[in-house]
Amino acid sequence: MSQLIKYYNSRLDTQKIAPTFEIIKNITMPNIEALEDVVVQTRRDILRMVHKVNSGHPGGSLGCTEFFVSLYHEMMELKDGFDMDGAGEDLFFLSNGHISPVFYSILARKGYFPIEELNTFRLIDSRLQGHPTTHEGLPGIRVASGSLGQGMSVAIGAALAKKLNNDNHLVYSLHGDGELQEGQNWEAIMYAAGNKVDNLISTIDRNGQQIDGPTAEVLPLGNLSEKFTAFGWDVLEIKDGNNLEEVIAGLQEAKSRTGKGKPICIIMNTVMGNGVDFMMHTHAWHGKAPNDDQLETALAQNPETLGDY
Amino acid sequence: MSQLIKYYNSRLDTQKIAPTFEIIKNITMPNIEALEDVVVQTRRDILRMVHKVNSGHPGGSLGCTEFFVSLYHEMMELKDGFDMDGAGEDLFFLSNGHISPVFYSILARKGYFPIEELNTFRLIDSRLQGHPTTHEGLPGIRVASGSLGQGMSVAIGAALAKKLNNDNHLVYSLHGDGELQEGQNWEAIMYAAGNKVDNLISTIDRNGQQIDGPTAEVLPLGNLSEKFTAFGWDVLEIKDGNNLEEVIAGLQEAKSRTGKGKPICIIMNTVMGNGVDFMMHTHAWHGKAPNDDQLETALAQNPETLGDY
Amino acid sequence: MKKYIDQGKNDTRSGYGAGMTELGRSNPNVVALCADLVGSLKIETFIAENPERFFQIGIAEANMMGIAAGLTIGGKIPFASTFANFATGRVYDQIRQSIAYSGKNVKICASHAGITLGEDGATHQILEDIGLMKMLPGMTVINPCDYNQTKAATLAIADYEGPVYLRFGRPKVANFTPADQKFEIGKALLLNEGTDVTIIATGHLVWQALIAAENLENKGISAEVINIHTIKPLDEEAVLKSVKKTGCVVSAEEHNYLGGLGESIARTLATQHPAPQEFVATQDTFGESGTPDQLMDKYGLNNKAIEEAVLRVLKRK
Amino acid sequence: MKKYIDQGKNDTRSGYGAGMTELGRSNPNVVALCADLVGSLKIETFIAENPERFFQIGIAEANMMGIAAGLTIGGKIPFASTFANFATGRVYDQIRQSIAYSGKNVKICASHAGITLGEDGATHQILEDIGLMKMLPGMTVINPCDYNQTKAATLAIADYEGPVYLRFGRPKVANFTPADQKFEIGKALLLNEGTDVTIIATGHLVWQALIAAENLENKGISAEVINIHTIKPLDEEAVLKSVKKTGCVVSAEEHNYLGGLGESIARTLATQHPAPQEFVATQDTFGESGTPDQLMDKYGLNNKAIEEAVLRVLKRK
Ligand SMILES: Cc1ncc(C[n+]2csc(CCOP(=O)(O)OP(=O)(O)O)c2C)c(N)n1
Ligand SMILES: Cc1ncc(C[n+]2csc(CCOP(=O)(O)OP(=O)(O)O)c2C)c(N)n1
Ligand SMILES: [Mg+2]
Ligand SMILES: [Mg+2]
Repeated sequence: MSQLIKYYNSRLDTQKIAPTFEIIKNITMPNIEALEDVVVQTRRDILRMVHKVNSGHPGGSLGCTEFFVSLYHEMMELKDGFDMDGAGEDLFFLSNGHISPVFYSILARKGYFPIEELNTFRLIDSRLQGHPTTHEGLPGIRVASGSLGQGMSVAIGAALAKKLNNDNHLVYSLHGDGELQEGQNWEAIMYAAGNKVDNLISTIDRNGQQIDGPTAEVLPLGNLSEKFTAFGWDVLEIKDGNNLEEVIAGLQEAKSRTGKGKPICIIMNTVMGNGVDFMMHTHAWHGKAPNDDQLETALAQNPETLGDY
Repeated sequence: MSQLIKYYNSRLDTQKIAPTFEIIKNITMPNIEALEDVVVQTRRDILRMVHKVNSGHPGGSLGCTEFFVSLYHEMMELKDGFDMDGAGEDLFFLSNGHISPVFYSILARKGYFPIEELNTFRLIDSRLQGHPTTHEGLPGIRVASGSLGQGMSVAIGAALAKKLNNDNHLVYSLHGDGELQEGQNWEAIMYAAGNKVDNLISTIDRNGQQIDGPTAEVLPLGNLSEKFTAFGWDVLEIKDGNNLEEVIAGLQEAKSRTGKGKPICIIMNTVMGNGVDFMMHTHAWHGKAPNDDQLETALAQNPETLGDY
Repeated sequence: MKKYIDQGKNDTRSGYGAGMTELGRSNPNVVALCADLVGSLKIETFIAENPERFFQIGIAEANMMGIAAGLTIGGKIPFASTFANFATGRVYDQIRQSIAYSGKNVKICASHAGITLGEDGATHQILEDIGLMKMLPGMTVINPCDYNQTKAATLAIADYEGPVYLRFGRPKVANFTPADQKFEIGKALLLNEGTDVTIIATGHLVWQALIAAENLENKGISAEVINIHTIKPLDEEAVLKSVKKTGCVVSAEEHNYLGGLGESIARTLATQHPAPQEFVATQDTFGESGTPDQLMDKYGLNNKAIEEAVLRVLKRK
Repeated sequence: MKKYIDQGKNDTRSGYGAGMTELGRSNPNVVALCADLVGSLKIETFIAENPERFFQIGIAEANMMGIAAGLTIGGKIPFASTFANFATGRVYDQIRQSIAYSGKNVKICASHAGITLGEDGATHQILEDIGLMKMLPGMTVINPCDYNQTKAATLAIADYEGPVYLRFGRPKVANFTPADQKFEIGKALLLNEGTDVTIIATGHLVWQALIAAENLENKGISAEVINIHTIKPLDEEAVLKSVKKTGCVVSAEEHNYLGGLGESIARTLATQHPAPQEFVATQDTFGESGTPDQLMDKYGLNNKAIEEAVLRVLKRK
């Protein structure tokens, strides 16, 4: 027995280590221009991460960069340090775990772990696994994802715990559009409405792409807004999810609608591969890394701002 | 190896035995009064089956009796005998397998197996398992059900096979309303619309009840019609699913809408426990058998018509 | 042979319900989840006393496992309960990623395990759940033998931090373990000392093993009986110590012989102390409808089957 | 020792793709299903040549298994394919009820099995799928060792009536079995005769076992090597025959040591011929990101690990 419990405890321990950093506060990012710089730098991080190991998912990551920057730098109320419980702060869950590159870059540059650690993405013995996990004790991650369709359920659980704890903070989650083909999402969607989980804001990355092609060809999702509405959610749309101001406005609108008896869904239209011309509007870069030449071209389109890792 | 393959082949063999009976043709049931007699006799069968073994699911069975009678005696085009493929005939799949009593009674009285075999319901070594299965080779059953939420996917597969085989017959399926809380249904619902599975008629037993109480209390399903419509189905409603004429009219209307690019959903409002006054309008008899006194009262409300088994 | 007294037949799921009632009163972090099977899980009292700590999920087991994982983020100790089939096979990948790999403190509590579920038949009678759960790194797998032990286990797992699979059943069976016996996760219980053969049983088969041992004693065969309530982590020390003494072993479980307790013991022996073993388990078939007793007889899961297995294994010593 | 020549590294999933291409041309009843992973499964040619016999299900594996079951009603032979994790754990209950218990002629074809999936990490690296599928009554479980054998197995299972789990992988590995070798379900292949120890390997570890045997030969140890491509039904005769001769065995699989091939062998021995066994397998941990080679090294799944296991087991003879 001892071996197993040791194994398990060792994991728990790493999860409990509260890193001794301070979250870089929103005040350092006062305006859209400054945030744009973070966006561009995040793109560079994504590209360099996947290029280095010749694997990973740049397309969805690039499409969601503005969302992550808005969420972590403008929207979320975050405590200093990291603990698993996240009491007294907003929480975020990434359900479409394959876009870990953007998540890792944001977390690192927000202070959750050393920026240099981005160098270890997808390498053996790294905390930056191909898909995000708590298993290696990376601060900022609260549940593993990668097998699609599970994140909304987890986010609901965390939101229910907040209610039980009289913690007025919000829970955010992000989901791929193709991911919504997984039935577990609809279980969660039905549950959240039926149980008035109104401290939850779930955003759908509506890039219209998945691995085998456009969602419309693989399995049409139809009108997502109608579907969520029919399931009892309060739905709003972000027309251009790659426009920072629109994303922030959309998130703020969503936040203002919380606490009113309905979970909130944001249908966020994005362009897969956004910010790198040859990666845009196609599923081709869902899970493919650029080669050396392609990287150079891509980086040239996104000149260094905050400094590379 | 031989043991396993023998085990498996023995199952296949039983499935292939085409019983040497003729399906009792619709002509023997020309009018509603005659069908009413079948309904009442089916109720008696259900009650006597579950009473004998003090287990099984009378509530949902009674609520769906008019549906089964209409389907098998009025609607479905059936061949003589039974083979697993069901080429050249309509097919039916029961997803909410717990209402096996009504299914078994209908199949037996339609000629699929000896009526006396209803005596073996839920007994050891019986072909009439608690939930329907192909495993014991019972004619009329094409897939096991009981674990909820799987039947629509199977029905879609059978409908796709019919299209591949240029077989113009229809596939019918039945689902509990509580069952729709299972996410797999929504995967199937999305798929059937996206792929124009328009030879499928799926009926929802909208009795508003499930095991732990009314669906509205356990987990509200909201407006099912809106949900199916938002998912791209052609939806129609049967206001009183315990009125034979309405059920037949609804099924005929549904049939007339097939082949037009959309799968058809019937929301069929029923009363759980219908036909036995003390069983109606409650979830209490979802999975409970009447005792001797209760059986007597229930049977008195449904006097013998075609003759007990 | 040591005597064990049946204090009155009771179902192990009621032991779970009683444990939940107690936890509801003693541990404010404990929350309960259920997927439209409250009555079958016997948690009505917990719900009545702690309505705000109960989550009715509806018929959506995958969602239940995810919500349970999420509730741990916020310090809750979720007891997620349904029938064993829907608590394991239906949601294996959800348990794997959101609970086991994520190291979440979720208790998966599964009733109606095994063939004694009875009349509902094979679609509900999971005979693979021990194997399913034992393969997950970090998962603790517990299958108590009676009402008292199930109650004690329910209390014990609330104090243990980490994912647990707790398996129990539907039929009323002998209740013979002391009501005040503390439950030690991972510690096998030696119920009877013997010298000729070791019987290692779990769940409903522990009582059957005791009956078998008594019958064997009358035939002059001395059987050691071990109640292996925790299948993972397996108390290999206890297994090896006993088999080294007796030289052979019969494993007994209400489970397929493939992948379950029996194979865990076979592996332990093969890697450390090869010895003859016989399996009392279902023989790679699905179950069927019938009463629990009929099914235990038909599928060879009773004291007679254990006795026969002992006689077979003794010949192979 | 018998020499085996690598005809050029290739991935086993491409063997599946090639088999599907051939089946598309030769068997009009074969249909293919996939859940948004067409490229990874290498079935583009089948799809291009038989568009009406391909069903793109989207990211909905449960629905895929049900649709596959339904397609058999109507005489189709569905090959339902996705990553191994999503083809087993994600849909265990669907396979159990709609395919295995219903006796449907569905072929579950699973790529990216095991740790050699590589960089995607643990959420995708299932190390329990052999155990999951072997516990299902009526299921045949096959894990071929290279490109040629995977192609042959793909063709063979189309002719076999009944549910099959076919497991293959992502990395390019040695392709050494004869291109014209017929695949016999359930018949172990004796790759090398030996007298000191039996190595029973499956999947990617068969080639590693051959290397280990060669290294051992240089140390004067004669190892018998068995390619056990079919894990269920297990060729117990071949296992027992060999272990009776050599007196000890090493099992090698890209799988958790709990529940997989190794435990099936341990059970076979315990019930018929107890003998020392060592396991080459992952040690009840999740995997992680890394290159296939790095991971095989780190998790002890290569010829060196097999060699060491042989030396350990020989000491226990
Ligand atoms: C349960 C499950 N099935 C399949 C996969 C393989 N997979 C990874 S990403 C992906 C496509 C996801 O599409 P979408 O959610 O739209 O993300 P995007 O491609 O837009 O980033 C698939 C099928 C998976 N990770 N999990
Ligand atoms: C996957 C699964 N989860 C749970 C159950 C247990 N169960 C059997 S019937 C039932 C309620 C079904 O409700 P509904 O579909 O409305 O049927 P009704 O009670 O109206 O007959 C439940 C939860 C099951 N059989 N399968
Ligand atoms: Mg997408
Ligand atoms: Mg209902």
